[in-house]
Amino acid sequence: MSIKNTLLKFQSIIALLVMCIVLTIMSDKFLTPENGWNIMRQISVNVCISVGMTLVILTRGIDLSVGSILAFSGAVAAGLLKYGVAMPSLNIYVGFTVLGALLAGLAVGGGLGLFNGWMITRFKVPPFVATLAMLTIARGATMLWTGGFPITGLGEDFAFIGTGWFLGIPMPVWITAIVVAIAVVVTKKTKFGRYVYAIGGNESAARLSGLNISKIKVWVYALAGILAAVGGIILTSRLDSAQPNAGFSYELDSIAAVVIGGTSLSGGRGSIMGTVQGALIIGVLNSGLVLLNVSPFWQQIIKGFVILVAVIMDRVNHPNED
Amino acid sequence: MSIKNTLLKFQSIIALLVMCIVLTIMSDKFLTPENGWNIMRQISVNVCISVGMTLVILTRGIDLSVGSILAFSGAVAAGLLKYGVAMPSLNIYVGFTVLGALLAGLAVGGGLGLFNGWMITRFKVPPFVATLAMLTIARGATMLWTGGFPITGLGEDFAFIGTGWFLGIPMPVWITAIVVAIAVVVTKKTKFGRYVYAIGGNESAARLSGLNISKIKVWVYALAGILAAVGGIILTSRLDSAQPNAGFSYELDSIAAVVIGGTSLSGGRGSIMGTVQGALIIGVLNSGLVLLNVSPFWQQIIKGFVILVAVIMDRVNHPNED
Amino acid sequence: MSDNHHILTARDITKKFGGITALDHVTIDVHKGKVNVVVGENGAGKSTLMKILSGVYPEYGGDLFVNGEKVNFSNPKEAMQKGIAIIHQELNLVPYLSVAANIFLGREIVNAMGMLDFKKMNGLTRSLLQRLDCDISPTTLVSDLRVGQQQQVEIAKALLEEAKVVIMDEPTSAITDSEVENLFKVIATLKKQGVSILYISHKLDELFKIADRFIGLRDGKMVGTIEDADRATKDDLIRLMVGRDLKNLYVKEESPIGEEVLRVEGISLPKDRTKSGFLVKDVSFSVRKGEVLGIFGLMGAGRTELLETLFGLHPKLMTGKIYIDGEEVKIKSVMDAVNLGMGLVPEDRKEDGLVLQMQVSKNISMASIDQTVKNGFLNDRLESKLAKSYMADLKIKASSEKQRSGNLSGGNQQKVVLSKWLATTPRILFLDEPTRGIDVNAKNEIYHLINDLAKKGLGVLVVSSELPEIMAISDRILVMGESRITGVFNQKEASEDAIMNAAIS
Amino acid sequence: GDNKKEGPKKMAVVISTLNNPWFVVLGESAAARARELGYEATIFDSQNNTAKEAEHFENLIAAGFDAILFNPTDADGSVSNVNRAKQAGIPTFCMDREVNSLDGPVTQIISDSFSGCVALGQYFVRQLDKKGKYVELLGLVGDNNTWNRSKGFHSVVDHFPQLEMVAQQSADFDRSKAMEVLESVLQSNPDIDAVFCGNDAMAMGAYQALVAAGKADSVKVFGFDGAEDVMNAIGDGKIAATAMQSPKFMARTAAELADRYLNGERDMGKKMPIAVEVVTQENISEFGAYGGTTE
Ligand SMILES: Nc1ncnc2c1ncn2[C@@H]1O[C@H](COP(=O)(O)OP(=O)(O)OP(=O)(O)O)[C@@H](O)[C@H]1O
Ligand SMILES: Nc1ncnc2c1ncn2[C@@H]1O[C@H](COP(=O)(O)OP(=O)(O)OP(=O)(O)O)[C@@H](O)[C@H]1O
Ligand SMILES: [Mg+2]
Ligand SMILES: [Mg+2]
Repeated sequence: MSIKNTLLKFQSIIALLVMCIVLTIMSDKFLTPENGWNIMRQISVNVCISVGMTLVILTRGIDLSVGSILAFSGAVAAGLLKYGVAMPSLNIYVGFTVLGALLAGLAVGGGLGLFNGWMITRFKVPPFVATLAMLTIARGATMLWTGGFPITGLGEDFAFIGTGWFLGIPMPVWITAIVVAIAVVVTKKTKFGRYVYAIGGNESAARLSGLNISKIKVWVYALAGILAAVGGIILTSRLDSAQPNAGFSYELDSIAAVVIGGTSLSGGRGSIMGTVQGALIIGVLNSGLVLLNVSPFWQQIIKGFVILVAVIMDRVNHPNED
Repeated sequence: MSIKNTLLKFQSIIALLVMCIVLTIMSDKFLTPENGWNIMRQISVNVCISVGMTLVILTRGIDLSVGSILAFSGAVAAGLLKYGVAMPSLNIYVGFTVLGALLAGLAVGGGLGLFNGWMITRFKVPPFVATLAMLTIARGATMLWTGGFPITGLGEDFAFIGTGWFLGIPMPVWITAIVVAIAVVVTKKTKFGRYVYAIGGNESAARLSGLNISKIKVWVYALAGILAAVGGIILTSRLDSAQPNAGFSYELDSIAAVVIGGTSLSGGRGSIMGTVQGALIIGVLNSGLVLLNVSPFWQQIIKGFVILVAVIMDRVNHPNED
Repeated sequence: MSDNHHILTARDITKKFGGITALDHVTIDVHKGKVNVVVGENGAGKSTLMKILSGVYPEYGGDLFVNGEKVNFSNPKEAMQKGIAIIHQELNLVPYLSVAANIFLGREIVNAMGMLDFKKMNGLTRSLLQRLDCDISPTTLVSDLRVGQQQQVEIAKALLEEAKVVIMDEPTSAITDSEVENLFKVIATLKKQGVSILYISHKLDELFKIADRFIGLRDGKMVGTIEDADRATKDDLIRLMVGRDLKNLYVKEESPIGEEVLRVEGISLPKDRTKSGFLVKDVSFSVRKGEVLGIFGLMGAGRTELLETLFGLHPKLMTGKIYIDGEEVKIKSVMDAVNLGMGLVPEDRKEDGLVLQMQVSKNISMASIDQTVKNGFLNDRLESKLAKSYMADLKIKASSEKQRSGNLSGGNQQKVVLSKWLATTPRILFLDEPTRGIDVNAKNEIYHLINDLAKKGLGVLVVSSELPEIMAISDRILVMGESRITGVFNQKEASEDAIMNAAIS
Repeated sequence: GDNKKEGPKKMAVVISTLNNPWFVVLGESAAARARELGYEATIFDSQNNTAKEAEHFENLIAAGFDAILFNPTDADGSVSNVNRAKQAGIPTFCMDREVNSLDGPVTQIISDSFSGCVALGQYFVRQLDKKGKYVELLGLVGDNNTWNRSKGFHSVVDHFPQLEMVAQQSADFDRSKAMEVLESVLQSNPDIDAVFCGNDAMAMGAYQALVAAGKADSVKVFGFDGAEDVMNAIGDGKIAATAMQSPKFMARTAAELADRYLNGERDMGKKMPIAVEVVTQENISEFGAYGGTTE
C-alpha cells in the first residue's frame, strides 16, 4: 500500500524517467550533456510563464494573455534599448541601458497583468474573458509598437541574457532556476502563498477569514504578467530579435504544463515543482519526437494523446477530487 | 425600475443597435440590405459553432477543439467528395455523392465530439484539457489527411451550400437559421434542454434527481462536434476549398460570442438567442472596422475592449451570480 | 448606550438584498458575559445580522457600537481586531489546507524571516483542539475530516483569538451530543472569563441548557426579548419566534401498516476497492407500506451512505440484495432507483437537492419531467399546474411557482425538494436529516407531511440525529453504529436510554 | 566529430510554416531531392515562430544532422540560429527567404519578394491603365514577407496618383479571412477595379468574394506565389496575375548544393537570386504550378 502510494505520488517523475529511458534506448543522441542543456534552455521560457500560470490557476483563475504579454514586453524592452524614447517636439531623447530596458519590459508585463487583475476583481469579469480580451489587446499593441517588424540587433550585453553561460550553466537556465526557487519558497513558506491556495480552495472561506481577496488576486495576475515578461526578455535575447508574433498560443503550452504537472484547474491544489515536471515532460517529448524523426503532423497527434494520458493518470490518483 | 429592468434585459440588443446606429452615421454603406446579408453570411459559421459551444458552456464545460474539428470534418467531406475512398489492394473504390460526403463530414465531427465527451465523463478529464488535447489531435489529423494541401475544386453542387441563394436568402443563412431554431426549441422546450441547464446549475442535484449526467454530457459534446462540422462544411463550400489551417483559433471567437451573449461560464445560465446576439455584435464590429478602414493593428485592440465592455455590462445586470 | 454591560450594540440596522429587506431597523444589545440567544424562524434575518456584526457585510443602514464606541467594520479582520469572532452557519474551510492552516488563515504566525512558522502554529492548534476534547491532528487535511470534525475546527478557529464576543450561528447542527457537551463546557469557561456569546440554534432543547437571555427576530424585525431565560417556557419561546402559539404540536397519528414494500439483505459498502474498511456493513431490514422507519445514529454512523447505496449511487462497490414488493431488483444507477419508485431527499439541500438558480416549478418537475411533456415538448402550463398543486399541498411560501428556488427560506427549500419526489409518485421515500437547520414551525409541518405520506401507503425511511424527533415520528427505529445495525426498536418499547446505548455500542 | 557514424548522412529541412501549401511544396521537394541523393531527410515545421525555429536548430544540432536546408522565419531573427549551426559545424543553405548575414549560411537561394512585387506592380499599373481604385490585402501583419511584398508593390504603384488605394486590410495569408474582409470592403467600395493580395490563398479568397458579389468579371485580382489553384485560375482568366516563385526549383537547387558541399565542393556563390516571374494569361503556358515543369 505504501509503496503504491509512493509510486503514485511520484508519477510525473516516473513518467519522465520512463520517457527518458525509452528515448535513450531509441536514440544515442538523447542522453548527452548537450541535449540536456538544450532541453533545459528550451523549456526555460515555458517554465517562467508556467510558474505565473500555476499561481493563477491555484486561485482558480486562468490567464490566456501570457503569450501576448510576452510579445509586448519583449518588444518594449527591445525597442527602448535600440531606439530609446524620443520626443522631437519637446527636444527630449531618453536612451536606455540594458538594465533600464529590462525593467521597462518587466514593468509593462506587470502593468498589463495588473490590468487583468483589476478587471477580474473590480468588475468581476471572469478570468477567462478578461485575459482573452487582453490576449487581443496586447497583440494589437505589439503590432502598433513594432509596426509589424521585428526589432533586431540588440547588442552583446542584451544577448548575454539568452545565450550566455555562467559557471558552466546557460543563463536562461539560471534565470529560470531562480524564478522557480523563489516561487517554491513563496508558495510553500509565505503568507501570500498560503493565501493563494486558500482562495483557490474556498474563496468565500478565505474572504470570511479576513483575507483581502482582490489584492491577492491582483498581485497574482501582476506576477503572471511579470513572469511572462521575463519569458519575453529571455526569448528576445535568445533570438536577438523581438518578433511581433512571438508567444503565439503559448498560453496553451503553459496550461498544458501546469495541468500535466498535477495542478487542478478548479484551484487550490498543485505545486510549482509539479509544473516544472510538466514542462520537462513536454520539453523531453518535443525534443524526443524530433530525435526520433517523427513527422510534424504526427507530432501534434502524439502530443495530444500524451496530455490526455498524463491527466488521466492524475485523475486515477485523485479520483474523489474534482 | 421596470423600465430600467427592461433596458437591462435587452442590453445586448441595445448594444447592437447602438453599434449599428453609430456605423450607419459613420458610413452610408453600412445600412444596406447587401451588407446585411454579408454580415449574416459571415457570422453563419461562428453561429453554428457557438450554438454547440453554448450547450457545452451551459453544462459548465468548455470546448477548445471546435476549430480543429471544423477543419478536419471539412477536409474529410471535401476529400471524400473529390477523391472517394480507394483501396487498390482490395480493388475497392467508393465514390461519394455530395450528400454522402456531407454525412461523412458530420459523422467525423460527431465522432470527435463523442471522444471529447467520453474522455470527460468516463475518465473525468477536465473539459478544458480533454478538448485542448483534441485541438492538437484533430489539427494533426487534418494535416495528415490533406498532406498540408488545400482540397479544392469541389463542384457546383457542393458550392451551392455555401454560396447559393434560396428564396432570396443565402444558403448559409438558411442553414444557420435552421440550426438556431432547432437549438432554441431544444433548449427551451425539451427534456434534454432542461437537463442541460440542470447539470450546469447543480450537477450533484441533477444526478440525485436521476438524470444520466454522463449520457447528457456526451451528447452535448457530440452535438458541439456535429455543429463544428456543419460550420466546417459551410466554410469549405464558401471557399470551394478545404484549408488545412481552417478554423484556427475559432474557439476563442466562439467563446467570445457565447460570453458576450450573456451565457455564464460557470454554467446553468444563458441562452441560444443571447449567443446569436453575441455573434452578431462581433460580426457587426468586424465588418464595421473594415468598412471604416480601421488599421488592422487597432482592430485587435478595439475588439478586446468591446469584449470587456460587453461582459462588464452583463456583470452589472447579474451582480449576484458567481 | 453608555452602560458598561452592553458590550456590543446594534442600533436601527437595516439591510436589503436587491428587493428583499432582510433586516428592518433592528436594535439589539449583547450583554457582557452572558449567552445571548437569538431565535427566529428560517429567514428571520439572524445570520444576516450576525454577518453585519462580524464585518462580513460592510454596507448597511444603522450603527454598531462596541463598548459604546461607534464602529464600522469594512471586513471581517477589523471585527476580529475589535474582539468579535464568529462561527458561521455554513462551514467555511479550505478543503486542501491542513487543520492548522485553516485555523490560522488570515493571521498566520511568521518568523523573523517572514516565513510561516509551522511548528508554532501546529502546537497552538493542538492545544486549542485539546481544549475542545477533540482528537484531530493539526496537519490533517480538512478534506479528510468528517462534517462534525470540520465544525469543531470552525469552533476552534473562533476561539483562537482572545475574543470579547463570540458569535455562534448554529454551531451544533452537525456535531454529536458528546461534542455538544464539550462545546457547552467551553462556553461556560468563556462566560466565566467575561466573554459574551451570541448564540443561534433551532434546537430548542439545547437553548434552555445554556441561554441567559433570548432575543426574538421575526421577518427582519426585532420583536422583543426574554431577559430571564430560566423562567421562560418552550411556549414562551415559540411565541417569541412565531408570534402565536403553535397549535397542533405534532402527535403521530396511526396509519394502517400494509405489506412489505422494501427489504434489504446484507447490504455492505466498502470504503474503497481494497475492502479494508466498510462505510455500511451487512445491513438488513424491511419497510412496509404506511410505515415510517426511523434510522438513528451518531454522526458518521454510515446512515447517509446506507441511503445512498440503496439509491444507486455506489453500484460498483455495494454488495447485498434489495427486494421491492418481494422481488429482487438490481439498482445500477439513480435512474433505476427512481424508476422503481424510490426518492431521496438529501442531507444537504443546497448542494445536492436543488438547482438554486432554477425556478421552483422546474425544480419540482425535475425528477418526473415526463408528466409535463405534451406532444414531445415541455409544456409550461402542465408544469405550472404540477408545481402549484404541490405548493398548495405542502404550503410552500413563494411569490409564485416562477420564483428562483435559491431565494426561498430553508424550510421552503426543503419542501420543494420533497415536492420533487412526491411528483414522481414514489412508493419508498428516503429522508436524510429532513429538518436540519429548519425552524420549529416548519419542522412541525414536515412531521405532518411525513405522517400524511405514510397514511397514503408510502414506505418512509427517515434519518435523523435528533432523538426526540426520531421517537416522535417513527413506527420503528433502526439504530446504526460504526457502519452496522446495533439495535431495532418498536415505537412502544423505545426509550431514549436504550436507543442511545445502542448507538454508542 | 561528425564523421564517425555509419549509415546515410542526414539533412534537416527547416520550413517556416507548413500551414501554407506553398511551403509544404518547398519542404517536400527539398526532402525528396535529398532522399534521391541518398540522404535521410527530416522536415521541421517552425510554425511561423522564430523561437520554435531556434528549438529545431538546437535539437537538430544535438541529433547530429549533416546539413540544413533552411527556410527562415525572419531575416534578422533567424541569424542567430544559422550561426549556432555554423559553430556546430553544420552548413546551412537558405531557400526562398534570406537571412541578414553574409557569412552564416553557405549559400542563399533567394526568391526576391520585393523585386517580384516590383514586377507585379508594373504589370498591375499597365493592366489598370494607370488609373482606378484598388484594395490591398496584407498577409500576417507580424511577418516581414508581408511588408516586403507590400513595399515592392507600392514602390511602383505609388508613383501613379490616379491609382487610389481605397482600403488596406490584413487577411493573415488566409483564404477565408480574405473572402470575409473583401466582402466587407466591397460594401463600402463597390466600384473597385483591382485587388492586390499578398499571397495566392488570399487571392483565391478575394476571387470567391467577388464571385459572390457578381463582380468577378470587372475586378482584377493579383496574387503572389504561383500556387496550383491560382495558376489554373489564371489560365481560365479568373485571376489577372501572380508572381511565380519556384519553390520546387529552389528546393532542389538547395539540396543539390548541399550535396556538393558535403562532397567537398566549396566554391559557391553566397547568394543565388531566383527570378520571380510575373505569370499572366499570356505566358501561363510556360509555367507549371510552383515552378514544377520548369527545371
Ligand atoms: N446574499 C443574499 N442575497 C439575497 N438574499 C439574502 C442573502 N442572504 C440572505 N438573504 C435573505 O435574507 C433573509 C434573511 O436571511 P438569513 O440567512 O439572515 O436568515 P436566518 O434567520 O439566518 O435563517 P436560518 O434560520 O434559515 O439560518 C432571507 O429572506 C434570505 O433569503
Ligand atoms: N470525506 C470522508 N473521507 C473519509 N471517510 C469519510 C468521509 N466522510 C465520511 N467518512 C466516513 O464515512 C462514514 C459515514 O459517514 P457519514 O457522515 O456519511 O455518516 P452518517 O451516519 O450519515 O452521519 P451524518 O449524520 O453526518 O449523516 C464514517 O465512518 C466516516 O468516518
Ligand atoms: Mg441563518
Ligand atoms: Mg449523513
